[in-house]
Amino acid sequence: MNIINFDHLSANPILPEVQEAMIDVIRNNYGNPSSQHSLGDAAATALEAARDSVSALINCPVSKEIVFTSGGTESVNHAIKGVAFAKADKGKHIITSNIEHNAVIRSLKRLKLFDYNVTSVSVDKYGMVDPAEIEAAIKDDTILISIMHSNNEIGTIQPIKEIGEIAKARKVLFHSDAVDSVGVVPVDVQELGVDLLSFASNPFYGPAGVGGLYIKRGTAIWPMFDGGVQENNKRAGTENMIGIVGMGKAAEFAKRDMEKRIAHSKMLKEKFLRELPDYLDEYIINGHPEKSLPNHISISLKYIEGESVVLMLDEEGIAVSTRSACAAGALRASHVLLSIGHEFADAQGTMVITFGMENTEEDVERFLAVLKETVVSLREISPLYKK
Amino acid sequence: MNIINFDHLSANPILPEVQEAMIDVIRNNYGNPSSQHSLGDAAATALEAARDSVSALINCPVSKEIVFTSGGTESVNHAIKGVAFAKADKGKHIITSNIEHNAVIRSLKRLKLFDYNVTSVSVDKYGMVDPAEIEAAIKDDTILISIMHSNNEIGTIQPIKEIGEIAKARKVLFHSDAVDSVGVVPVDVQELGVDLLSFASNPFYGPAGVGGLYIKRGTAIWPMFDGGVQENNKRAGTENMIGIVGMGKAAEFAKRDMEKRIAHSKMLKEKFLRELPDYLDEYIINGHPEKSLPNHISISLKYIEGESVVLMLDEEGIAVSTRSACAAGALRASHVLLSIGHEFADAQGTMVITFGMENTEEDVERFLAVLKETVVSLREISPLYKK
Amino acid sequence: MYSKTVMDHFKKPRNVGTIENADAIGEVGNPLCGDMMTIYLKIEDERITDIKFQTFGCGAAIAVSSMLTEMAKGKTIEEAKKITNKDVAEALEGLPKNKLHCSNLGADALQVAIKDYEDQKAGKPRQERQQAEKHEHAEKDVCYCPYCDSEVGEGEAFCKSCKNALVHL
Amino acid sequence: MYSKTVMDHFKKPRNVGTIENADAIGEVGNPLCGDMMTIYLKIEDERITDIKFQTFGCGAAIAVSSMLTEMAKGKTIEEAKKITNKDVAEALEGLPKNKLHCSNLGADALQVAIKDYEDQKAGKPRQERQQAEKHEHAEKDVCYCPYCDSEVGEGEAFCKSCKNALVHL
Ligand SMILES: Cc1ncc(COP(=O)(O)O)c(C=O)c1O
Ligand SMILES: Cc1ncc(COP(=O)(O)O)c(C=O)c1O
Ligand code: FES
Ligand code: FES
Repeated sequence: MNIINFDHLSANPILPEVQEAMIDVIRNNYGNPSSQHSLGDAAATALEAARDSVSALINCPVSKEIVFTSGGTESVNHAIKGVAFAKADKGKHIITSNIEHNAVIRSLKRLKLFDYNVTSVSVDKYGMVDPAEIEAAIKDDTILISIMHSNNEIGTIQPIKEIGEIAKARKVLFHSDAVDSVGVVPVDVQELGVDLLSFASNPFYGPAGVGGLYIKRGTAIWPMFDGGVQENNKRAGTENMIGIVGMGKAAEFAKRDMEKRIAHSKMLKEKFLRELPDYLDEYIINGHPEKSLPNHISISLKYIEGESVVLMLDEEGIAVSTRSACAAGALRASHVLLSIGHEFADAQGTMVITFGMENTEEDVERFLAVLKETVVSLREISPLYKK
Repeated sequence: MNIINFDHLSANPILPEVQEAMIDVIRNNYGNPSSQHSLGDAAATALEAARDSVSALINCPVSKEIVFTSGGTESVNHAIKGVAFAKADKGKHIITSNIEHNAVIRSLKRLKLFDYNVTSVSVDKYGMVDPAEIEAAIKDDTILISIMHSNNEIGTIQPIKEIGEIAKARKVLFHSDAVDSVGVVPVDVQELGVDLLSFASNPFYGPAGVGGLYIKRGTAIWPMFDGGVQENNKRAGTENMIGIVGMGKAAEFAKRDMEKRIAHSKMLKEKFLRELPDYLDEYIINGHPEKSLPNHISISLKYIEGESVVLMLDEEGIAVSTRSACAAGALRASHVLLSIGHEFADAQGTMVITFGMENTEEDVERFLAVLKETVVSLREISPLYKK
Repeated sequence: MYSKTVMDHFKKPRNVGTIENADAIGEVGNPLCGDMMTIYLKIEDERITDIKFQTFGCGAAIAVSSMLTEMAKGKTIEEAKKITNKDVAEALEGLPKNKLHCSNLGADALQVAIKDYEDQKAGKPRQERQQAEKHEHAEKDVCYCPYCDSEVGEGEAFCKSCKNALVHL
Repeated sequence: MYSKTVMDHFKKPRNVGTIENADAIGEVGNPLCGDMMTIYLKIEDERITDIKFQTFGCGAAIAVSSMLTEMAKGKTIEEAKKITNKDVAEALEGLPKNKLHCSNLGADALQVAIKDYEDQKAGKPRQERQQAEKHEHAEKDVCYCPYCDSEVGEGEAFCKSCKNALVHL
């Protein structure tokens, strides 16, 4: 079936040029970058070229500061647990927000078993963290602040630079989970003042299951995997060269085409939001009206439940997400939506739309029409909906 | 340059059929298995099919017992640290051997920081562990035994089944690092009696940077990554579908062709060892003469150093390894070779040859001739060699 | 993810709606758990002559409701009482493990409706319809068994479904 | 991994061998560290007229030895004394960071040989040639700085090369 994909957050096609680069590795370059012979040399060269491209994307001063990982989750776990264990003698207090991704939340929960304590700051109705609240939460034994760059469920972009300044002034390490931002909007690690930044390749049309962690030179951190001396001794294990080369290539294009991509997404997003009232009533648009990902819309559709919306749209050949794909299969109301003040029922009926380069204005029109039908028929079934 | 590859341990070409399966995912199937729409369904189906194929390869009773990882190192770290933390209340003593891979050694070293204590049993001159020594090392607070299936440097295959029986009788969990065995020689988790088994895809002509961990149903273990609910809640993070599909396909062929592959490697290995005395003197063949990987030869060349051998052979278009590729860049004499009783100097001059399906008898002949020249010219330079 | 039968009932749910002057009503769940269901019965001669439902919930919950109403329709009260969650799940050709609780919802609503009918017959006061209110469990963290994906309570040492030992975070 | 110049000197090492009745001999390293090097000098009128080497070591060590002998040949003793490890590494167009210690080996061997020559001139007893014996460091675990790959001692709090703070295992 020909599917119109409005779920680029979780299922991004790989750019054709990136595909070709990956296929070349599959077919011709099976070398191991650690080997001392020429097969290895070629791989080592490709590995460092990919590192340079990814570095350039986030304006990393030295490319060695990038560690390749198996995705956003590994990066986040590595950053948080790695710093926590390395700095344990300095303190065991960590600051985060109420709307982080489960990779952050559950890593911190894990650390509680090792007697770490966590302060989680609240957000306003747009899902925005207040830097002053973070500053107020800093204690003598605070070793790490972890605040996401943009939220995967509601798209809100946080004041990372302001928090970075506070972290620097108060000499606390600062990690940002930028999985949904890197390659999508400009992210500059130097400007933001982060010590650690997690990201993944699929949000910018690279392969899934590949990511990176920026670790500022000099940051005390333990590796996640112990073993060989790969990745400058920061991540043991034979490299996923196919994925890494793909990520490097995707990073080049993301840097080159970012403005164009943002303009295209914005145009579709604005069209959708402008025309939506003609099709639907009783919905809430989530997230900050301006400080938000340009390719991202989150809508809570009152009286109906999200998974059933996704399934019904899918029957019509349209792919959207309930919230984050990573949480599908977990049956709770979203902690993010509850944090911005939603009722339990509204938090269940949320749909996340993420636009991509191949989406057209016609796609959006078809989507609006189908969405209307879907919502009407599901509301008909719903005991909560009173006409 | 057309390279004759005798370093299949670290640089295995990907099987053509596996390449095609991976390329199909790259081009056509960018779905995320967690998504609720059809793009996701297709991915979820492919994911479970790969799990079934890998399950079949190691005779896993339930395919859900396989967790996909980013390679051997992650599997080993997950198994060892995951069990250690989950069983901490039962005890903090772990038993291993002196010749494990760095992924095991360093994971255990890391655990020492959390007050775990480790007993490391010695090996005989063939690198063989004595199960009785393991049994003797078991204490009341022993929670885990970790012994590799085959050794990456000398090829020796350990008496895993005997150790498995001891572990079972004494109610201690048993992990085996089978990275160099799975897909190369028959490995049957039920017959071996292991609770956990680590493996990777590249040793059997699958992609590098993809692996698996067998976790017997009911084994207490923490996940390595906290976050989403992927992999039956045992490993969070968006999946590397390209790699996993490749691993699944490679597993099918490994199962089907295993006998043929073993016969081919054995033939080349025997030819090499039979003819070697006509070309060289003053060398030691390492590892057990029978209980050893069929595709693996380790030779210590007296008076010369390993890296220079690798580089010189490379100039002649032949790829071999010094010891394990993972240890290249680490400048120590091999702990494995020292453990089997080698002098420091001999431990430096070791070359590992690993055969693959595309190697021919002519390749072996050319190799022997080039090796002779190489050794002669390096010995000429060496201050240790006295004619 | 879902069987063909589940998708069929989800896409074309049978017996959607309400019954005016229903002889009995059963309502279970609440939006806090992610699902809520109301069953309306028309009963003649101890036989269910008409049945309707309304459901707020996932695809599985909607399919379960639809299948349940099909199964109950035309049955006597005594027969209907015997419909179990397992029967519904089986009729749907299985549900994913993490959706099994949705099938509980279905049979439960029917039993609540039947109880409502019997209470009325016995002249007992009708139970108040359950209100959608905050309830403890949904706010606390729910754990999932790492072996079988069933939900498990915060402090439980073993998973009730698969009997595996659990390590809680 | 290696520059063209390194590979050239590795593949075709200059001045390999020994000198019978050498005027001076310098030997450093031992196989425990992974490398060992001997330099032989023929000296006339305070000038190095011939130089030969033997090396047990990696590609870098062999290239360093070869380059060093080329650089020293024909120089006066005073000029040769000024050859540093850095000079050799630069002449080789750089060495990978984790191989920098191999270049120490080269210049060190030359300086030991020159000292041998001067000791003889001064009538001092010749120093015994270093023996290849077990030495502490190689048996203990060596750590590598995670930031710059230099070797660092077991207890050091900062890497000497890049000044980064270290967390030891
Ligand atoms: C904000 C955020 N952080 C972390 C992750 C986890 O990344 P991955 O799925 O690549 O492991 C995601 C996944 O979508 C995310 O959206
Ligand atoms: C025995 C053994 N264990 C573990 C590993 C680590 O596996 P990977 O490099 O796939 O991370 C290797 C790597 O070669 C190995 O040979
Ligand atoms: S209604 Fe609960 S997940 Fe189905
Ligand atoms: S001789 Fe030491 S690694 Fe070069």
